[in-house]
Amino acid sequence: MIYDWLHNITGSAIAAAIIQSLLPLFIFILPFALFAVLLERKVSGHMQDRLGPMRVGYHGILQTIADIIKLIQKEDIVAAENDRRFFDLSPILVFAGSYAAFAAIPFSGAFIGSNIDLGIVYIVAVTGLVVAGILMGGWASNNKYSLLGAMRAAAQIISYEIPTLLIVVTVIMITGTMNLFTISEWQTQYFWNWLILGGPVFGTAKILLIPLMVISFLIIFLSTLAEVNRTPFDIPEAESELVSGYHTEYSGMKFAMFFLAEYANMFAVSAIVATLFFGGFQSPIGYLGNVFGVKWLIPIEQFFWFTAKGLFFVFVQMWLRWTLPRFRVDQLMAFCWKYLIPFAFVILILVGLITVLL
Amino acid sequence: MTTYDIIFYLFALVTLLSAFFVVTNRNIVHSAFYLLFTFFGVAGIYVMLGADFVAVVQLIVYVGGILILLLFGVMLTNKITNVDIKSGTIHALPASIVLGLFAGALAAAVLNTKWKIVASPETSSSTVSLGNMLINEYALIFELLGIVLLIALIGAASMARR
Amino acid sequence: MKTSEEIFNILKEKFGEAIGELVSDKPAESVIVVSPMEIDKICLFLRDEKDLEFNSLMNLSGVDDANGEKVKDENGNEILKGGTLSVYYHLESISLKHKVTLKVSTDRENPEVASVEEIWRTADWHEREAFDMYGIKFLNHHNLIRILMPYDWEAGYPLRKDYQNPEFYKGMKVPY
Amino acid sequence: MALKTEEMVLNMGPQHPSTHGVLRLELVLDGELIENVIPHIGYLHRCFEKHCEAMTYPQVIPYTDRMDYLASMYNEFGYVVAMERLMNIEVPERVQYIRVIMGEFQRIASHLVALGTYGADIGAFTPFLFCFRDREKILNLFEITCGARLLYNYMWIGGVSHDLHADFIRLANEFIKEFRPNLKELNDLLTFNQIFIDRTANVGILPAETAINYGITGPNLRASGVKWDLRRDDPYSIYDKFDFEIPIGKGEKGTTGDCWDRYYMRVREMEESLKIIEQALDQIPEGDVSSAIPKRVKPPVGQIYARVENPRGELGYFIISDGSLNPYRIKVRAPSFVNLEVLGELCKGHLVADVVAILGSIDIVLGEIDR
Repeated sequence: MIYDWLHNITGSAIAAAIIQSLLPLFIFILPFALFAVLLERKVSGHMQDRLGPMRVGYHGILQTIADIIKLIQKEDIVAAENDRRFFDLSPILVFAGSYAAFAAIPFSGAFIGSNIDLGIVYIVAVTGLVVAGILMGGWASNNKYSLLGAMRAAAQIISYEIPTLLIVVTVIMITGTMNLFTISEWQTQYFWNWLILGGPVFGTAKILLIPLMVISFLIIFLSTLAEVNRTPFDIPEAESELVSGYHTEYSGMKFAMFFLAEYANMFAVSAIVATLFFGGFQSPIGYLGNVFGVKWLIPIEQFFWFTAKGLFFVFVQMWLRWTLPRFRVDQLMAFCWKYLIPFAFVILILVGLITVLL
Repeated sequence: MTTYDIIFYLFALVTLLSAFFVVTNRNIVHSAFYLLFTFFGVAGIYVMLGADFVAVVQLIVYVGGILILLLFGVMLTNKITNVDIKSGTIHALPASIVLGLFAGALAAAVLNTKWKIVASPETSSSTVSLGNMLINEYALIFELLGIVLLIALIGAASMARR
Repeated sequence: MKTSEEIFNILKEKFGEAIGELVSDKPAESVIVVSPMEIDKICLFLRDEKDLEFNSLMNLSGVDDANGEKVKDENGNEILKGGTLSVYYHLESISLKHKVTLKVSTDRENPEVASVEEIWRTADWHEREAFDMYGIKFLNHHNLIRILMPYDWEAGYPLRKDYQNPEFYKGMKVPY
Repeated sequence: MALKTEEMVLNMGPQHPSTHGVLRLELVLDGELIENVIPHIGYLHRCFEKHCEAMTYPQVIPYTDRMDYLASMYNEFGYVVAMERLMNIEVPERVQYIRVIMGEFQRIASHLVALGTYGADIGAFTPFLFCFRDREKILNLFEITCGARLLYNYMWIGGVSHDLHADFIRLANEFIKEFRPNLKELNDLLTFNQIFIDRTANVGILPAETAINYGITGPNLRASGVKWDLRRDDPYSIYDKFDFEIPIGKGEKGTTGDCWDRYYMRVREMEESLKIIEQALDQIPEGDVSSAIPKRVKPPVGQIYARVENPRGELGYFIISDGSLNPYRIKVRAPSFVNLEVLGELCKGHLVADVVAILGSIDIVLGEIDR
């Protein structure tokens, strides 16, 4: 594990812990956000029959860096009627919330921020911070559009947390643990052991579980999509109605924080979906490290597979965003309460029966 | 003072300070936002006590649920766009007398109690034992609570529909 | 399907005095001149009568006839005194496919015309525009305020022939 | 139990992404439910009608371009039709064909903007760019014809400023060939998308009676089920020579006259326009395009109200001539001006998000409303 290694080098538990907690930020979130923004623009560009950014660097690969420099240099505009203290605090809170989620995400067999037993529940809990941050930002902006956007965001995130949690509980019932690392390990290598294909069990239970797990996956994917406010659920920041929702008034670095949090969140929910249903960091086809007998290669391969799965779901999110129109706020709520939650309940009960009886 | 202590005092400070702001702030929305930090600090202290499950539940229920509900309530019932959502202080004198009495009683209790000091146990996850207790030992109470909550839910729904 | 002459005759029979003359000289379209205070009743009749059924008001436009005498005001600007302002109504029946044009003329100093807003809702904004541009007051209009010009425009009615561009707007110099 | 709640007034615009220009909507809200919508217009007011009185008749044409800047060709079309009727000018056959081709291309271009921005209003951004891609090609066709892409000054009284480019007919046919599949793609991507249907069907229903009473014209009126098209019912130019359908709203996905019907109306009108263009390109005769242009435009005393079927509805010009070189009075009956009036009626009882959907489906251009 990275922690032990850091402990050995620095000789101090605190330094090791701090370095380890900063690692995801610097080696993952920031580069990922840079990459994801570019990916988003390129994906949208090609879907819309155009090229996307082409000027900065080869095929525009440095575009995001140029944008970041622009954002840093920008004047930080604060309107006179804004509630200054909370206005400043809100982006930090939102970013802290999405960053905190990364602590429990197992990137590979050798690296997880904090291998706590509560893993998945902890991630759900810290999302509460994001909700509070969004409400705070919307209120402190002192702008009707921001406030409406914040209210919608909070209502939406809270509503969609219910189906997410129900599916999470279903998964916990099957795996018997809330630890994301253990869940990943449990799904062992090779794709037929993934939870979406019934997990590493055989017999009737596996066959019965497969359809349930596919539906569970769809439910949790849709509801996490709604939790990160992506199209078709991007009602809180629907630019054609609410300009850009709760971050209408933000500019410069504070806007960049919201932006960063949004992309970090996109990856976080993709990673959760990948971990719960697609074997987490496990390779679908076995490890090269095992074949050649090179043990240190395995964590790197695992990191590769994990990122690949996460990025795939990020790509799906972008794909949906540039294809679908957006729901209306009442339709969104109806979709959650009338379809997702009842289905999730039924699955919860069926899976309960299966795990007890078989 | 160990690292553990420093972190503990940090959380305690956050909890107390934000609780102080909650009470003294004149703007209700501000108070509600400060409550967020109080809950957060309390969750931190739960973690220090080895009750990680309770801490997480504290965050989910209080920060994710009750606080948001509170904010919604405050924002929707007042003129939302104006900042002047104020709460004044009334009956300062009787309140301070009652408060003084209570504080004195508490202080006396704290000072007169013989505290048993034990070495802090190895922190380990409490989730498994908590689950076992809920299902085995306190199964009846657990089920009863569930039924009570269900009744409350049905009642709320029927009232909302009327 | 009826021609302007037939419609004129029907109206003349029904309303008598309120209907003026029928002006028709080619290439211009025929226009029935009616009384400004009776226009609402005439329009209601035109809309509801079985074989007329003018269910659509295509257009309503004010016109400054500029037939008064030219005088100088205290600032030396030439303004018009007396004469008339007119309103043209272009009606059409979507079901019977015939058209008619009505015209009312009203006193320039105190221009008042009965509103047809209740008859065709579309007249609401048209009448507001005519009020905005010519200052023609439409009686019984529910919300006769300026529509295209700023609500607090004080320099008069811009489409009148003797309109003077204001030098200042709310104390600000207006550069031309 | 009805709770008495406080109303909230939300100003939408003048700078708002989906008011399609500088329009201010005063929304009176009860929560997110609309109680009333009051449009405030006039932000683009240039007093076009006053300008005209200082211009000679041909000089008015560039001003008409600037009213509905998405359908400039058709504004000119309406004006020249009115002037030619007033002056009794016989226009050469070839000019008529060119005008119809340009007018119908302009209708497609304008509808493409309407559909694309409507998609963007509903939250689908990709159709917007697809539509603009195709519109660009039409603008290229205009560019090779008259050198301008947005404001053309192309149709003159009695003729057109330039004859067609030698390649025009080939390029136009090529465009039609590639545009038909694109239209199908648009339908697959947006029109029949279930979310899109949920957002637009049964929203902002405009019954035929109300529509006529409010003076609604064009696609919006036809979407309410009234078969009324000036190209067929009050023919001008040579529209009576072509074979085309007049689509009407049938309420396929909801109720007749809802937002989806208004949207789909435009898709079907584009198909009909393509038919007209194909026929016109086939039949266009040779000839001189400037032979009937008068040296001096001096119409006789009189007044005329002439109207054409603009992409947005009935565009009428009321022209009074006093026999001089300058118009005495020009009043424009702008379709968007009249169509916008009904917005308050349509929005009542809907949600804030629906205002955007309804406003987009009416398809307004502020340059024309404010003039």
